[in-house]
Amino acid sequence: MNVLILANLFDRFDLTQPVGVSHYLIVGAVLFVCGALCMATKRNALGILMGIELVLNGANLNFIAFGSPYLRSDANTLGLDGQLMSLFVIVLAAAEAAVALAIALNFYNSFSTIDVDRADQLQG
Amino acid sequence: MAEFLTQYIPAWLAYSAAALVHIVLLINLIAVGALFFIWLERKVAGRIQDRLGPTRVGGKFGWLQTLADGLKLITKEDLMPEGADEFLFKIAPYVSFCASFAALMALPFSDSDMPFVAQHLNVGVFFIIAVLGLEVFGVILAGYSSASKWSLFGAMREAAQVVSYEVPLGMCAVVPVLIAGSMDLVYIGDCQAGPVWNWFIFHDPFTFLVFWVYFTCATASVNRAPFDLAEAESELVAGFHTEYSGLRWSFFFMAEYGSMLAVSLLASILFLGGWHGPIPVANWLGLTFDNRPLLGYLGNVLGCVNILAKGVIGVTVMMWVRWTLPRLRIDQVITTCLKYCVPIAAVCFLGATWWQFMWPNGLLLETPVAVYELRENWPEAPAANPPATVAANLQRGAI
Amino acid sequence: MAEAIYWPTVFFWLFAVIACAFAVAVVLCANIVRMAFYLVLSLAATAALFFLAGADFVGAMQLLIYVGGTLVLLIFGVMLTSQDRFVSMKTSREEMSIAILVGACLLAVLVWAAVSVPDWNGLGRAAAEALPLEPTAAPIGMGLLGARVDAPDRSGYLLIFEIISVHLLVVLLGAAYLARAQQKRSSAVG
Amino acid sequence: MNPETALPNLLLAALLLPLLSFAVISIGYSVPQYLGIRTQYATQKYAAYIAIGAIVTGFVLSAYALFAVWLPTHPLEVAAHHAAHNNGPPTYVTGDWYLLGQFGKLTLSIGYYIDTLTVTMFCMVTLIASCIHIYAFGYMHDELHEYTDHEVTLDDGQHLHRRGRFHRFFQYFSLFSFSMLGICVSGNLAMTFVFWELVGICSYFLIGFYIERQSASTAANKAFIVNRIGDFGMLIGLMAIWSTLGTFNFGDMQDAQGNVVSHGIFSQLHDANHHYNLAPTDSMIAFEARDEVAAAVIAAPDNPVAAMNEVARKLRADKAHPWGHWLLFVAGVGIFCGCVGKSAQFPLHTWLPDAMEGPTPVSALVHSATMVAAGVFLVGRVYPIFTPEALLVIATTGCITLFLAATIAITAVDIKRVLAYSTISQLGFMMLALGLGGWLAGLFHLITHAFFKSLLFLCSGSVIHAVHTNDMREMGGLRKKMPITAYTMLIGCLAIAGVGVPFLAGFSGFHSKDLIVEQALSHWNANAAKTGFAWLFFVVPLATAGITAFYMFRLWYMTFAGEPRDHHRYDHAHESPQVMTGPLVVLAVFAVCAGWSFPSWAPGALANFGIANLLEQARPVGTLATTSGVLFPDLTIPSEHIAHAPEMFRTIKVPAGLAAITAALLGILLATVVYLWKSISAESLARTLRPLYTLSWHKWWFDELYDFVFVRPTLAIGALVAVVLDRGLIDGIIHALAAIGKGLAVIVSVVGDRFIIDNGVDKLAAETWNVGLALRAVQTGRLRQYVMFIVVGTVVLFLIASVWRYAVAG
Repeated sequence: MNVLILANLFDRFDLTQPVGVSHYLIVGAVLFVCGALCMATKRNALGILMGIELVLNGANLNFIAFGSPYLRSDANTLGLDGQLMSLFVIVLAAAEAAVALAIALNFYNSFSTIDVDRADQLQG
Repeated sequence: MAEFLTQYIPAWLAYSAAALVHIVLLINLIAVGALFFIWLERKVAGRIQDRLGPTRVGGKFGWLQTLADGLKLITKEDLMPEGADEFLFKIAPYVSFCASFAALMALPFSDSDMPFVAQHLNVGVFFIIAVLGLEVFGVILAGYSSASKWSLFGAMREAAQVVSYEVPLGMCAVVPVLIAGSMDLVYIGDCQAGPVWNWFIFHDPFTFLVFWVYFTCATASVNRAPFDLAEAESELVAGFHTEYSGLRWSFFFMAEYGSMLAVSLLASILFLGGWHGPIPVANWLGLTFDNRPLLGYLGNVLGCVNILAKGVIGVTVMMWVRWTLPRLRIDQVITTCLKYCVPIAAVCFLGATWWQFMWPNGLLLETPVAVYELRENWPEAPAANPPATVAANLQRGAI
Repeated sequence: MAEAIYWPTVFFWLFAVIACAFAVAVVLCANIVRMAFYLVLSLAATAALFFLAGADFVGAMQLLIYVGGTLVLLIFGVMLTSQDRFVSMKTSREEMSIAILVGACLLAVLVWAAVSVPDWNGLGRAAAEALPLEPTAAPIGMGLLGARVDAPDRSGYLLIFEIISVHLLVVLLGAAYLARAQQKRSSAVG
Repeated sequence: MNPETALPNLLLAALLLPLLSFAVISIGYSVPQYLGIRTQYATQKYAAYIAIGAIVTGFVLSAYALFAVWLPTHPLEVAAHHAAHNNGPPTYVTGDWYLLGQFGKLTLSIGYYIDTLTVTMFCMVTLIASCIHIYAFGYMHDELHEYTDHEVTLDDGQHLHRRGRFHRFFQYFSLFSFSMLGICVSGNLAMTFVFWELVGICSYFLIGFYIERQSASTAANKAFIVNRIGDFGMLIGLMAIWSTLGTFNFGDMQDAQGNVVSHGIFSQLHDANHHYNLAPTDSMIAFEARDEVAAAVIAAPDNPVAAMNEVARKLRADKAHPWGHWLLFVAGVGIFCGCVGKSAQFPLHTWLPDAMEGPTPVSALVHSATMVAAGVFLVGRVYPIFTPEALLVIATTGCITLFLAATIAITAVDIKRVLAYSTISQLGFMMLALGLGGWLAGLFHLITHAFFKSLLFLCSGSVIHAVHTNDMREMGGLRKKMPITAYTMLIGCLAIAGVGVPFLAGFSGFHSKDLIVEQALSHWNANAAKTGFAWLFFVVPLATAGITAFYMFRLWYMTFAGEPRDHHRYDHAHESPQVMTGPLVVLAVFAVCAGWSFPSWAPGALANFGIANLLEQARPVGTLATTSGVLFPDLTIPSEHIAHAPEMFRTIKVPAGLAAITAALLGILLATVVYLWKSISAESLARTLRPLYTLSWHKWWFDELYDFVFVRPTLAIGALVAVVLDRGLIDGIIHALAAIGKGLAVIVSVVGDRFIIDNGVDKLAAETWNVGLALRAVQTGRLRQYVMFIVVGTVVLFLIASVWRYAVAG
């Protein structure tokens, strides 16, 4: 089964055929994982923020892919909903960034650094 | 163009060739434009300061002066400070240049029957504003990577300024979009066909006001005096490009003039009728595609000349302003944006909305009917519900 | 004879590679300003992918908002890490390797999920070329005003739009409040 | 304009305007005051402007409805000369504004029934209410600043100081106007009942306006409770109608094409098949004869419908047993009970004199002109349902009331109480007229009485305003100080006494009282042969007419004529401001000429215009025929037409007219002799007639009687119930239950709670504590680690899902 899927995976690299939802999903997955890793490994608060941006972008890419009429062979696209959802995600990401930056600033004011590892007062 | 070429050569070749032609044309527009504008700036500055400006190189008017400067720049040594972040330092000028070049990609130069545009986008206005905003990236990277505090200060100022000014700029650009009912630049331009009073600047008092706000914000967002805080030589030596020299430096220069041209062209499409002259000469002469393709093409060329002339006038006005007004302080710059431009733009936006709602077909200056025929290919909505009807229904309280 | 190359696919791969490569670069890079630069490139490539998927409005939106957003990130990054010792905060090698391991698992899971639905494999070439290019700006605008042109039986997004507007306002006020200059505390600390 | 649509809309507007005013004043003034926000006195004036504006606009709308909508399409005839002796239904407009509920075939709705009676009532009520509103604006001026109530003494011997509540007065006035108009326009009995109770509650509020006065709050309670007694009877009547006729609607509901959708009460009881005479419906007969019907159905199980029809035919033909009439009698008397309460008829008349505790404008509007007239109006409205026997009850009640009240009024010294008893007496006249078959006479008197009685009350208010007392013994000679009040009141007295030139013209009361007396004589004529008491219905009102003239002129002489008895009060007296005298003059004009009619050659809508002719158009179905009782066959109710038929001119009109004017003049003469010329001393007269005087002075001991018969036994029973039943039985049971519960609780507490539950919970808590301690290690406070947990969690969840899908679930 897994072998089949792998073969499937390599089949996809075909420049003569249009791409599908799964291609987008893979790119989205890469962005998502990169973002998650960013959040998990960066000690800089702003790095974590960037990770969040990447994660949101990966998710957005999925929305767009599911909403696009050009990418899948059945008619179950999300249609406009996909694009509207990703729009809302973008807008809310902007809001989130604003608050997060304010938090980062306060953090810096309190600790004189933005190394998140310094902030572990909440440990059990 | 690509469609035309596909008749004779394979598709991929045709597309590539078309793309290449567009790129070459646009790069030339920027490069030659920059040459011309630098020369023009010197002449304008000279005249304003009651002197002659360049006179010697290239005979009359010193018109080869810039070329000579360019040759000098190419031959200069390519310096890089010791503590610089090499990669970012090198790439920064190209980022700037790319941004101002990419903005021109979506900019149409003539009307919809056969638009002279590299990439006809549905959301052209948006795209151009978004991409022009990218230019500042190069500036910040340059400022940071130079490892010089002058550069860093300049870059920081630039960033603050650009982020602030994008707000009123966007608000101003939305007003013509609102009136035309589309973000397609080609369509917006065509809405203003006809004599001079069909231009959106004369559509209503609010658009007239908003044009000046737009022009102010555009001047600020391309970093021109009196808003050129990023390169304030009296305080910051030369701002973000203190450490640059030679060809890299000249890329910044080209980018700056390129974006000046781009915002001026955008202004002329949004407010000043785009490729339509003040008098519809092309129509009177019969230079339309209805008659003959060739005549139509001629008409388009005429339109192209028209819009370029408007762009040059815009740039000239920016120069005039630069050499007339003193530079503002950073707090004054931000005050101008947040306390004046944003509220005025917001009020004008509301006013224009109200105006459009009260008199959907224009009051004194009738907007062309074409505005309300939604060209976009909706499944069923356009025929049943054109926006004018929607507005009328709203007024009746039917919706 | 093999079929001719389908150019959108080529561009897809181009931008996909750019997006993924710079995303990985963001993870691996330690310098905050470079990270931001890579992030911008990755996001721009993503915007290009949006364009390729027919979502031109969202793509332009992505460019506009993320450029501004990341720009601010950059400024903050530079301002808050101006002291040298914080410019690069290294992560320990062990942590990094564990993270990569876990990330790889997650990636595998996601990719497996992505490729396991046959319908997601894409249209045939002929079908793809037959589809018209549909404009999206006006339908999105109408959708935000509560009228759906693509699916008249479904409801629009007017309420959500309003909620988000108010939400944004509140968030901006809150952010301004959080980040306001606190004279007393900073003087006590510094 | 089409009356079918214009009338309901105009009257609805006139109806809702006072409600709007009430709402605005409530929200604008009372609610803030309730919340503790004090409104400025200067702004309280605007409450009055709002209320006055609403009611005046209502009057304009009503007048427009009458003159511009109704009269152009329904020209008037002279009441005495009907073109055709039509016993059929009058012209009316009916319909529903709003459907409240539907229960099978039964519907409850807010509807309208508009005939000339409705429109006339609207004009009368809004006109008088407008006058009184304006008058009250002046009268209630004291409430526009901090008010010191001299009649309330606090524990510390001080008088009560409180904030003025000018706005509240107008708020209740508006609500009252709305309710009263609602009664007039209502299209069914249910809606009538609702508005009936609304005027009751308004009356309660207004009587108790000076709530701090013990007497005022008691009077308000008394009015409310006494009215409930009457309303109980009314509910019985409503049930009888609702359960047998299946509708409350007065008129026939029509659909858009003009077809009758459902028959109203009147047309069901006065079927065209019975020549519009009163006949019980099948459902009423079936209700009374349910045993017979059931027996017939059981006897013929194979064809019950035919059996029922057979029974119905038999019952209808059964002349010996008046099937259905008893039910009709109960319905009629039941509804009349409500009217007895509202119109203060014997034996429920005791509340009205006490109601004079309210401010004088209230007495004028609520307790003389409109609300108390609502009972008479209702009797007039539902007139077709009264059987001759029920009418006899009404007449008897009215007859007793009018005499009783008049005798009490002779000795009363409180100026407002004299007027209050006079009101009761006049209402008795109306009831008497209605009960004797004089529908027009009764309602005509209702309208004319409204004008002159409101005038009299406002005059008395003006006097009270001037001398700050109600006691006539402290007045006298005020004519010189307040001429406008004096002479307008004189007009009112002449009107109520019924002074006029016989057979020609006179004050308004002359015309209406003449009609009543004529009908009484006509009734005596019709019944003289068979019954022995019919003469009473003629002689008693006649005598009372004389008494009325006597006590009214006694009042006027004591107040305005002669020498001032209390010089201190006299010196401070002054004529009232124009805002108060203006309404007096307006009402005086109406008191003089409300009885007159325009000649037939008058232009346009004014041809034959007069209140009597107007009301004649609304004459209920079936009242133009002389009818006889079924349960009491000797009783004959003569057609009202007989009284003024040309051939009866000598036998009825001449004697009645002469007798009435003679009685009135005699009364006036006696009053003049006793109180103006003082040829006969009032005191010596009282001594001479000691027993009668005492009887009158103590109001026939009705209050004492009720106190002894009803109030004390009720209190005693209450005390008994409280001690034995409540404290002894119920409390005992409850205490016992409580003790048992307490015992059980102790057991449960020891065994269940302490042992089982506490142990379990403690164990759980300890375990939770331990788990928490264990998990504490995971809580590192490191942000990045948490992200890793999330990622790992996702992967694990996915793995679990996969395992479930492929391994476990197959």
